[in-house]
Formats: sequence, structure tokens, C-alpha cells
Amino acid sequence: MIVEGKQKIWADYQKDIPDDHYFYVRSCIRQSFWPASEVTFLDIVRNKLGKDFYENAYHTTCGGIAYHSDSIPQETAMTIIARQFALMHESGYENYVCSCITSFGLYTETLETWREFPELEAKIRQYLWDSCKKEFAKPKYLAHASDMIYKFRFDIAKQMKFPLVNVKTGKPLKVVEHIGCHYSKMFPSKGFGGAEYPYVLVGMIEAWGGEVVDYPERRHCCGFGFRQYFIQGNRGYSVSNTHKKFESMEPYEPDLIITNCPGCPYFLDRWQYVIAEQTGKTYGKDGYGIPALTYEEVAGLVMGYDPWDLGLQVHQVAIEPLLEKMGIPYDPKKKYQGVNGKDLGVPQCPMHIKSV
Amino acid sequence: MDFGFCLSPSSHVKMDSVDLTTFNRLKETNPDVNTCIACGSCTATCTAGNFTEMSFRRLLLMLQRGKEDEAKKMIQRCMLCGKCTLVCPRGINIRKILLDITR
Amino acid sequence: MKENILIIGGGAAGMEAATQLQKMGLTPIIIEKSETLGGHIAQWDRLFPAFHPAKDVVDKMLDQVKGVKTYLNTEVIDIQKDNDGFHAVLSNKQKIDAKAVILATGFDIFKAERKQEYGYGIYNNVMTSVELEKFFRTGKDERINNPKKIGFVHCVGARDVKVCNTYCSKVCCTTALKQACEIKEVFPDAEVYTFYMDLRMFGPGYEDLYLKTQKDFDVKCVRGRVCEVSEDMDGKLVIKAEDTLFGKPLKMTLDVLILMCAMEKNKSINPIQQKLGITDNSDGFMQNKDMYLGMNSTAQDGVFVAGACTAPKSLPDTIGEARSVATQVYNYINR
Amino acid sequence: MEYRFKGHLVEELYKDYRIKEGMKACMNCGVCTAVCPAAEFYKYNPKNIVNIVARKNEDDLEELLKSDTIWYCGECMSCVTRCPRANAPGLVVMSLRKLAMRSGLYMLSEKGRQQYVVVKDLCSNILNYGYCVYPRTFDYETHKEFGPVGKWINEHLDDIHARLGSNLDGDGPGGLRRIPKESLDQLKKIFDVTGATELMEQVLGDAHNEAVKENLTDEEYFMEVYTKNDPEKHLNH
Amino acid sequence: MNSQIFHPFVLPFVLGMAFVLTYCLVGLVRVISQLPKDDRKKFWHSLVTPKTAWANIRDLFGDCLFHVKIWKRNPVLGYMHTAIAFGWFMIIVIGHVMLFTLKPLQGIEVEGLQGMFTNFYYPIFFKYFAEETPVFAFLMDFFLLMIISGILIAVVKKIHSKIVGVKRVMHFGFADSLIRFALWTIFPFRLIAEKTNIMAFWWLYSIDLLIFMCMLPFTRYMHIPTEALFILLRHAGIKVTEPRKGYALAELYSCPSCGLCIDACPMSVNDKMSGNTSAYFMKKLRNKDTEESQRIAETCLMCGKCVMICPLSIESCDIKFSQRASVPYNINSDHSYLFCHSERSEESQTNNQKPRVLYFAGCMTQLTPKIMRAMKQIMEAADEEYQFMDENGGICCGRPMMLSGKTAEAKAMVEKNTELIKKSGATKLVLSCPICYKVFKEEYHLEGIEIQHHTQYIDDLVKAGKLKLNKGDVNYVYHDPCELGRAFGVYDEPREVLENVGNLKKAKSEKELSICCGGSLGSFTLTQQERDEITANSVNDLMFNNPDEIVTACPLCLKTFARKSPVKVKDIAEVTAESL
Repeated sequence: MIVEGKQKIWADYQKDIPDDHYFYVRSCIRQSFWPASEVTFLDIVRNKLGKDFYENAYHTTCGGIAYHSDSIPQETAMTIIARQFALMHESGYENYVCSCITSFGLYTETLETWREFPELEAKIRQYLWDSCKKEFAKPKYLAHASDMIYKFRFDIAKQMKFPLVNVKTGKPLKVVEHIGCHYSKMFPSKGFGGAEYPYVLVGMIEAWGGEVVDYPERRHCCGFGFRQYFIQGNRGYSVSNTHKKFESMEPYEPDLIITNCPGCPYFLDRWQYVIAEQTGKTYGKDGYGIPALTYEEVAGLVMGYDPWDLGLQVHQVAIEPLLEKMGIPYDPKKKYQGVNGKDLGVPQCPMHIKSV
Repeated sequence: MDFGFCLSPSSHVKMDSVDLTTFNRLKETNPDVNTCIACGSCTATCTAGNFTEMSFRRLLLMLQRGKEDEAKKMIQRCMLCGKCTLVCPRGINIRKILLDITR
Repeated sequence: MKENILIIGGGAAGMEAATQLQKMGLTPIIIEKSETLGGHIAQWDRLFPAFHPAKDVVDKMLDQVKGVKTYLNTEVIDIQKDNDGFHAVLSNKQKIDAKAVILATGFDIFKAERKQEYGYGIYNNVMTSVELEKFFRTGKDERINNPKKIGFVHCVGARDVKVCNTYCSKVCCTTALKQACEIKEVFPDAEVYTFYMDLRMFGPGYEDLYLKTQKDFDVKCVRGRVCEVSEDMDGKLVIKAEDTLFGKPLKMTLDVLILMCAMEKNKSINPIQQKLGITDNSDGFMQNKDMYLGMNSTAQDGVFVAGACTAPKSLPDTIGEARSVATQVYNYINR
Repeated sequence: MEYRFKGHLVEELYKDYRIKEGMKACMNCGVCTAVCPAAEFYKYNPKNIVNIVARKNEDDLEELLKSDTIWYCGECMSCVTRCPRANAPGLVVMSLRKLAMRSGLYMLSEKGRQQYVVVKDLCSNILNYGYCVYPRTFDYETHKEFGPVGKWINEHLDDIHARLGSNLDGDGPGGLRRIPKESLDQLKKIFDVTGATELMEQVLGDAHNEAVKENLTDEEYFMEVYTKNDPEKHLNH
Repeated sequence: MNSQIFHPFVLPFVLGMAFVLTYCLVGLVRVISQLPKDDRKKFWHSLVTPKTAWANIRDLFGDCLFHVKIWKRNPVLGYMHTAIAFGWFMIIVIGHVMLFTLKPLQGIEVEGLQGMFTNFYYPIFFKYFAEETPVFAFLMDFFLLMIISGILIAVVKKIHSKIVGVKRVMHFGFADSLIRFALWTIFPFRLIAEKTNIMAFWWLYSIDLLIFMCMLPFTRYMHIPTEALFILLRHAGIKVTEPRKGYALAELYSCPSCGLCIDACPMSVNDKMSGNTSAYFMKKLRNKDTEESQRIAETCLMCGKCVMICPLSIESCDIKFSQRASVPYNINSDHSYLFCHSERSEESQTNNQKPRVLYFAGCMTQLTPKIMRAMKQIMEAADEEYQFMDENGGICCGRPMMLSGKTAEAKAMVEKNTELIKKSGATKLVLSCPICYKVFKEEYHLEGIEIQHHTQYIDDLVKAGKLKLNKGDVNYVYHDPCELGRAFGVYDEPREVLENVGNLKKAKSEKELSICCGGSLGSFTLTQQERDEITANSVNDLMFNNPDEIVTACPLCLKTFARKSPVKVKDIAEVTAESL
């Protein structure tokens, strides 16, 4: 591997986004599965870095998941998006940041399609007026929330308490980065680093002391596939694709996976459990599996947030071996507690994949 | 636990582990197996191909991609009429190869 | 009649045009930016389809242009046209007046790193056809260590909207098969694969080369564009493609991957080209008048083109054009 | 068989902006198939789909729309990155799916009929809660892969979301907040004017009719479609 | 004359004779025991059936002694063979006549076992032991000289075969050369011994006989005794079942390696390919060289010319088929699909109720649509009620499968086609492809349906006045397709048709001597280049009288000739249709 070659590509694919004053839009999946990640993101940018990230109570889903499950027409998704843009405009913002990769892809696609087919934009403008009596303005800058963390990665590094380093060996942790397909595969220039060697997560890993693992199936999809997951009969597709990725990364013995799409960590996490249940095979050392985390969770960890505040207990793959490697203190008793130490019981232990 | 789905087998042709014994043996007696340009003339003219999936150019590929069982199944359809040999632009003696595959 | 003819570019086209013009009694002047004449062909080891040593041809051409006035390490930095003809300023400050100008500036090789998914410049064992040719010439390349499996990828930087080159680069197919045979000669035990979309064997003896590649050299031609390349733990290359004739995705591990890079117009001539008022065509090559009777002429009276500056061309094409441009210039001078 | 747009399928398909964007000309190089996650596991080859669409043959298109083939794609759009002709097979598939649904041909394939499940679940989530995915409708029993932790989350949903800082069903901003009624109403209106409501009602109606035909309740039919899984039919060995 | 009853020089002969008789007896028992039970019964039966018995006698004399067939082909060679075989036969006969009419040793009565022993060698060395009468002496000398004249021709043939009209001869090994040398010298030695009575020549004569007879079983001269058995077996109507057993074994040993088939074989266009001819095949198989014999069996075009030209009519093609069949075909052919996909053919049958003629173009004709079009024109012009059986593609007739020795596998196709033909209700089946014609004639059971090749059919139509043809002035040459000509003797019909449309020129080799086009499906292994050479040779032969067009009656010949012919190649149907 010739790193200079990659650096050259990274240098070529840098997008220009401002570092403040954003209209923040949530992700259906992230808030449902990794609620603490969005909380952490806003805490970091607002409180730790002092930036202006505004959230409007009236914004909704972008409809991206329904759109990519072919449940709603393209015009519907575009009009919902136009409504979000209208909310941004009404709130006095020009920069738009979303938490979801599917959204990010759909926003990008929508803006590009409108650019190519202005008559479609006009049609959507009419739809929005007919349905909501709103008018929208297209955002000046569009970013994904991981772009922001990437942009602030050195600021975060300055506040870093636990770098991505194995405290026992002193060596950097081996980190697999997994980029959501819709981040830059459709429009390579819209993502940091482009489509083939995206830099958005690599930049974070490097800045926080980790070592990036580049394995053959790095670019492969996690296997979500929308309808291929939502319908039980199709889930074989989804788990098989994750399986393929893990088989490919296994020889590199990665310590952790970091993702920028809210869905991917769910699949990379839960499918490890399913693969273990079905085949008895586990990845990572000692049968614990390889933790698949969101970039907010990783940022939170290195900045010294409490692992249970970050919601790491909602992952099926045990997080404790990683915490120990990084030397992060945690209280095992508090892992499954509710607010104010409320006893919520303990999840059952799976058959094959180890839990602490 | 029954999840209602399971891992699917990969259909990738894994060139690293393809067993080429039959093809290599064939190549020794019929060096022209290498010269197929997949033009499809054989398939288009095939008498059996009129009724079935029989396709010699595909059959050769099957042998090269480790699908020997499929190939042998396909040969069962062949009527040995030899039209394929007549139309092959590369002059491959297809009928001979078909017979040799079975030996 | 001792009119000066300015020839920009001392490759095959420039040299051959100069030779012919001199025989016609005109005074060709070659301006070559590098330190030797010969252009790309001088960097080549052997020529398709019959593995003829390139040096043979280049030496003969060099011998023929011995008497031609030649400026090496020199570029044209300015050029003006008036009623007397053209007035060029060279990088060595010298001024040259000429009645006609021949642009024989040739091509550049597509920068393989632009086709990111192939990982040139990132994965150690991905190399270009030009580098492989150098290996044949010198016998040295640290990437080539008794490889067991070698792959060739066709159409790198050609027929590809994503790199803005939609044209076919014409010579790469034949070159790939030639090189596949040659590497098989060096490493007879290696398995050699070529990944092609169409094998465009357009010339005399080229289809025979294809047949020979298959039959005598046992090179395996797979129809399908390589989709992505990655590196495994051992530094070997994992490639994915579809075997489109089989209709199934295919995966394999290779020791070396050769990218058959396309020709692009040599862009270092752009400033002079602009000054002469010659535009590029949709493929990014110089626009000639038309591709039939006006192939050597341009929008600018007195400015002629020859060789790969107007489109990807083989050596015989280029020599043919160089000869025809000489006739065109001769007629222009004597009009 | 009678279906909507009979004889005009090609015409109707080519009205879709995603065809305009994603369907240029194919040179059969196969990069889309090589990278496609679906092609590895399903009897699926995106290149072939693009070819059929490019052919503009009404009969071929009808066959395609009736088949399971168009439903295998996971819409990851990996194919879009690589295509040397700047086609977007993923977008082509999306427009095919839409036409299959609107024409009614989707009901003829096992995988097409599954649209009932996603339309019903996702549209009701959007219209009722303003989200595509909503934890209270994400049930462990039908998502066993949610795992023991998922089961635990389902059992203590409010406590866990409270612990992790969600504003589950609360007012004002925050994760999983209750979307104000006026916003939900606007979503409904958007659905109405952009054709989503029509599509949704059509799919639910088709499913109901099919359920009646099969002598099932809507719920039973839903579960049948949701769980049906015939590897031999779909998998590519 | 010597007054002895014994001299040691007779011993070599006696030994040799005893050996060869024993060997032949064992061989005879072996061959007969290897025959399938029914065949054996047939054999015994044929020996006592007057008709076959008469044929046996006729051919034993005609073929074994007088070599009638060789005379027909090449009188010089005919004389050579007759001189040696008949001459030898006669001196043995005369020897025995003398033994019983003249008392060999006056005054000495030799009886009992001793008598049998002396009678065994007396006729062979008669002159040594007894006096001949002048008449017998003349006859003996006459036949001896006749043999020697034959031998002289053989020597000339050996030195320069072209003088006697033979281009290619077999190449033999040491054993064959030695026995040939022995054969050549037996009679000169006998002549010298008889005339000079020098003891050494009597010894040489006897030793020559020993060499000849001891080597006989291991060389081509084994054909001399085997031929008789072969003739009997052939007349019994026995067919080849296995390549090296029973009847085939008799055929193998009957082949005299005369080499006539070498020149006849279309493959003999160069030295390398002439090694693929039947004479070599028989020799290799005789010598149990299975690999080579299998190779030749797969290379053979199966044109049948060697069988036709063979002085013994040895069915070498049948042996090759059985040799091919002996290599297992490890695929269980599955043609069950034929029975599931019959709608297509049935579809085309609905439009025409009970046609008189059913036309089956066949696979190869599908590649030459002009033949199909011409046939349609002809049938329409003749106002025939016909139905086109395989207009949208059909099923192979099964012949190629049989050619590869897979008779059982071919059955599915035969059955399906039979079903379709019978269903049509037609009374006449017209075929365009001689390959099909052969198999339909021989393997199909289509009772009540007349099977014709289109040459015959067109000829019938013309003769019945249903087709009016305009005679033009084009010069045609007609090529006889192997499977129409040699196989079924269809020689006159096409020529008569052509006489009606233009001028018929002769080829150099015609009718049963016609040379295979080289495209034959019979061969599995010939390369395109090899086939091209054969074709070029065949075309040259056809171009002997500079015709304007070559006409044939087989789609495969048509396609094959078209590659190499300097003039237009047409099917007879095409020529006919053009003349309507």
C-alpha cells in the first residue's frame, strides 16, 4: 500500500463547507437505534466546540428509507425534502446538515436532479405550495454530520482523553472504517475523499491515533438493502453481505469498526450475532465479536464520555474488551441501568457470541 | 434460533480455486478449445439449443469456471449433429471436443 | 524553393514528415521538447503484431532525419502569423520564420491514478502498460517478482465517461495481447488473463496475434471490465469483474495487474494550439478539418496536423499521416 | 392478462426522471454486476436489466416487470460509481419497480408482492409518526436478529430512551419527539398531491384483493408475504 | 529321380505345414466360437443351403483364386494375383493328381501311417521322388512359370508401383518383407531344384516354405487361408458386432493389405493422411494397436469407398464403427426434452390435413436455406400437397449419434421423429440430406411411407410430367454424395434430371468412385486444414471437364465445396427450381 497515493486522492476530494451555523436534521434510524449518538453529536458541536447547530421541532423524516424501499414516489420524497429546506429557510439558515446517510444521498441526488431538470424543481415547488403553502430555498451548503466531525477532528483531538491506542501494547488500534454507500458512491465529489478512498472516517481515525485497516471488501455494502432487510424473507441477502465483509476483514484482526451511516452499525453489529447463532463463528478476539460503532460514539469515547452515556450498551457486541484496550474506565453495574440507577434487568446471553 | 432466513451461498466465480483438470486435459488433445471467441454461432445453430439451454460456448466457459457438473449436464442434450462445427468461425472441432469431454 | 516548415514534435510523425519534406526540397525544422528524437516509440521495446523491435524502426527514422535542422530540449513559446507566414519564438530565445507549421505533438498516456478503483499509485503491484514495456526493455521492475498470475485491464482511461474519455484508444487491445504474449515468454508458468470488453484487432496480422495469444500462449481472455481492485494481507491484488460471457461475477487474486492506459492529447501544446486558433474536438484531441480529405488540415490556413495529436493512432497510421501531411504542405507551399 | 399501461409500458417507463438520469447506453462491460451485492447471491444481473430497458421492447419489459428479478436490488448504488457510460442501474431498477407497482404487474412475482409489507409499514410510520422507522413499531418478534439486547430494549423502551437522552414522544425538538400535528398533516397533504397516497391505497387494495382470493385475512396475508422465503427459486448457486 | 521315400530336406516343409494347419484350425474354432449364438446358427445353416453354398463356391474360386474384382480394377494387378494364387493352387492340385495317377516310387509300396506321411510331402517335392509324364511336366512347368511371371510383376510393383498403376503402396515392417522375400523365392528355387536337382536348392525351397508358413499367421499373408472362411461367413449374412471378435476377426485377417484402398481413400491427398486409410486401420487393429486403430476409426470420413473398392468387400467401416463404440461415452444422453417440446412441430402440422408428401429438410439443410426454398418452389410448382416438417427447426435424424457409435443414444431421436412422421399421415417422406436418408432408410420403421431423397423425388416429378423444366446450356458436373451414391446406388436419377436442365459433364471419378467432399460428419478428428485439402482434391476431380457449375445433392457437400470450388456449387433442387 502506498499511502502517498491515497493522500493525493484525499487532497483532490476536499469539499468546501463552512464550520458553523447549521440547520440540523435527525435520522430516523440513528435516533431509534443509537439515540445517544445524536445527543453526543449535538453536545460536542454545541457545548464542547461552541458551534451553532439549530434543530427545528417541525422537521420530519426525509422519506429516504421509504423512497429506497420503493414505497413512495420520487416526487413525494422530493417534496418532503423541499419542506425541510423550507423549514431551514424559515429558520434563517443556509447550511444544512443531516444525521442520516440515506438522507444525505437523497438530498444530493435531489439537488443534482433539480440542477439537471429545472422543470422538475419547478414541479416540486408547486407541489410544496399546494400541500404546505411553503416556499423553499435550496441550502447553500449541504453536509453530513460525519463531515462536521471530520472537519472538527483536530479540535476533538485537542480535547482527547483516550486516543485510539491499545494502552497495554502502546500500539494504535486497528480500525476498520465503513462508509455508508449513499455517502459518496452516487456523487463521489460530494464526499470527503471521494468514492473509492473516502477520507471522512479515515481522517478521524488518523487524527485520534488509530491505524486504518484497508481490506479487500472495504468498499462493499453492509447489506442493508432496504426491502432486503425490512422483509424477513429477504434478510438472507443482508446477512450474507455483512458476512462477506467480515470474512474479508477477519485476517487483519481489527479492534473496532467505525461507521458514518446509522444503519450500517446496526447490521454490522446484529449480523455478527446472527452469524454466530447460525454458524457458531465469531469474529474478533476471544469470541467477543468486533464492535461496530458510530463516529459520534467513537468521538465521545476518545473525548472521555461515559460509555453508558454514549449508549454503547445497546450494541449486541460487547464493548468492554475495547474499553479495556483503550484504558477507558467504566462501571459494569451501570451498563444496563435506567435513569437514576433504575434496575432494568439484564439482556440474555446469546449462545455463541460472548458477552461480559 | 430460527430467524426465518439464513446465509446465502456466494455465486462468485472464484478463479483462485477453480478446478481446471478437465479443461486442461481437453486442452492437451484439442488446443483449439482456447481459441473460442464466444461469438455464439454454435449456440445459434444448435439443434438441441432450439429446445434447451444447450450452448457450446457456455459449456467451454463452464469448464473454465469450475462448473463441470453443469457442463456435463448440458452435454446430455447434445445430438452430435455437428452443425456447430460447421459454423464455427475459428474452425474449432466442436463435435470432437464434446466427445472428448465425456471421456 | 527553400521554405522553412516548422514541425513541432520530434516523434514518429514529426520525424517522418521532416524526412519527406526534405526529400521534396523544403526545409523542415523540428522542435522537440525532450532531449532526444523518437517520442514514445523510442521508449517501446517491441511492436505489434509481429514483435518487431521498435529500435529498428526508430533507428531508421533517426538515420533519415540526420540532415534535418533539429532543436532538442526546446519548446515553442510564442507564435504569430502574418502575410509572410509564421514567426515562432523558441524557449532558447531563437526566432524562426516558417511558411507552414506541422503540429506533430502526439499523445500523453492517461494518468492511471485517475481511475481510482484500480488503485494505481496506491497498491504496489498495479502498473501501467508503459512501465511493463520498460520492463521488457530493461528486464527490471521491482513489482515483477516471478509472478504466477498476471492480469491486463483494457480500456483504462478510454471508453469511460467517468474519466471524460469516451473514445476508444485504438492500439491498447493489440498492445495488451502483445504484452501478454511477451510476459508469458518471460514467465512461461504464469497464468495470464486479459479483461477486455471488445478486442479490436483492426489491422493486418492483428487477429492472427489474437489467435496466437489464445492458442500458443494460453492467455485467457475474459470479457468484462475490471470493476475494482484491492489489496489483500499478502500484498496481492484482489480483482472483481463480471465474466459477462458467463453472466456471473468473478473474483480472483493476481500478483501483478497491468493497466492498458489510453492515449490522451499531449496537453503541453495547449498555449501554442490556442494561439494558432485550433480547437479540441469532443475527445479532447486537436480538431482537424474533417476526418477524410481534410485530416491533415486545420481551421488555420498553413497549420497542419499529423499523428496522434488528432486521435489515438498506431505507428503505421502515424507514419502514413506524416507522409500525407508532407504532400499537403508541399501543395500548400506551391499553391 | 389485463393491467394498467398495457402496450405503453416503455413509454410510461421513459417518463421517469430516473430513467432519464440513469439510462444512457450500455456497453455490457459488466462492472455493475461485478460490484453488485445482489448479483452475488441472487439470480440477478443488473447489466441484463439495463439491456432489456435499453431494448425498449414492450414484451420483454412486461416479462421483466412481472419477474422477481427487479426486486433483488438493494439500492446501495455501488453500480452508479463505476459505470463507464454513466448509467445508473440502481435508478433504472427504481423506476422499473415503480412501474411494476403502478401497472399492477408486481403482484405476479413473489418478491414484488412484498411491496405490501414495506408500503404498509413505512407509509404508516411516516403518516402516523413522521418517521420512516419508529421504535414502537419495530417489534422483536418479527426482528429476531435484534438479539437479546434488542429484546431488552423493546421491553424497556421508555426507560432506555430516557437514559440515552431521547425525547421519545415528547414535545419540542430532540430525538424521537412527537412530530407536531400540523407537520403530520402537511406530510399527508404531500402524500396526496404527489401520488404517494394513491400508490399506497393501490398497494393496500391489491393486497386485500389477493388476500381475499387466497382466503386469508389481511394480517395472515401480510405475514405470509413477510416471511415467505424460497432460496431455491431466488438464489444463484 | 531318386529312389528314396524320404529325404531330410522335406522336414522344414512338413514342420511348417503342420504348424500352419494347426494354427488355422485353432483360429477357425476361435472365430466360430466368438460368433454370437444366432450368427453361429446362421453360419451352419448357410453351409447347407443350396443358394449360399453355390455363392460360396463361386466366390471361393472367383475371389480367392481368380481375383475377379482386382481384374476389374487393374488387369495387371489382377493377373499378378491370379498368376500367383491360381498358379500355386494348380501346382498343388496337379501334384496331388500326379500322386494318385502316377506311382511316385515304382516298386515300393508305402502304406499306412508312413504312406500318409509320404503323401503329405510328395506332391510338393514330386520331381525329386518321381518321374512326371510329359503332359504333367508341361502343366507343372507352365504353372510354375505363370507364378514366376506374377512374382516378376510383384517385384516391379515393389520397385516402382506407378508402372502398374498404383500410386501409394503399404509400407511394411521386417516380418512382412522377409515373408514376401520367401514367397518370391519359393518358386524360382523349386524351378532350379527341379531342373538341376542340386540338393541345396531343394533345401532352400523347403526352408522357404517353412519360413513362409511359420510366418504366415503373423503377416498379411494370413489372408490366404482366412479369406475362405470370411467368404463363407459373409455369405451367411453375419455382421460385425465387436471390433476384434468373430466375424470382424475373420475380416481383419482376410485383409491382404493389398493397398487398393489407399489410393481410393479421399484422405490420401498427402503422405501423412494416407496413413489413415483402411489398410492401415486393419493392420493396426490386427496388431492390437488399439490407440492407433481408435485414432484412425475416429478420423475416417466413412465415405465407404474403401469398402466398395476392396477386392474382398471387407466392411472396414463397420469395424470402425464398432471400434468407436468400444470407447465408453460417459454421458447419459438425455433427450427427454424432445418429448416435452413437441408443440412447435405440431403447430405447423395443423394447417395442412393429411398431406401426401412430408418434407424433412434436416439439420444440415437448415444451414443451406436455398435448398429449402428451392424444394418449396418445386413442390408448389408440382402442385403437391406437402407439409414442411421442420420449417421452424427440427430434431436431428440420429445418424451423427450413430456415426459416433452411440446407437442407443440415437434412439430417442428416431422415436420422436417417427412419432411426428406417423402423426402427419403422409405417404411419402422426402429428405434433402443424404445423411438423413441413410438413417431413415436403415433405422426407421416407417411402414407404408415411401422414403425418397429429393433427387429421386424430383426425378419422379419430372417423369410424371408434373414439373416442366427448361433446358439451358449450362455445363454441369454432378457430385455423388457418399451416402446417396455408394450407400444406395442413386446414380441415375440426378443425372437424368440434369440432362433435362443442361449439359452433363463427366467428372474424373464418378458414381461409386466419386470422392468424398471432405466435409463428412463421419470424421471426428480431421482438422479444417486437412478437410480443405481433401475438398480441394475432390473439386479438382470434378473440374476435370471444366464444367460451369458443380451440382450435388447434399447440403453438407454443398457447403464444403463452396469453400474451395472455383465455380458455383448448387444443389440439384436449386438447379431444378431455377429451370422451372
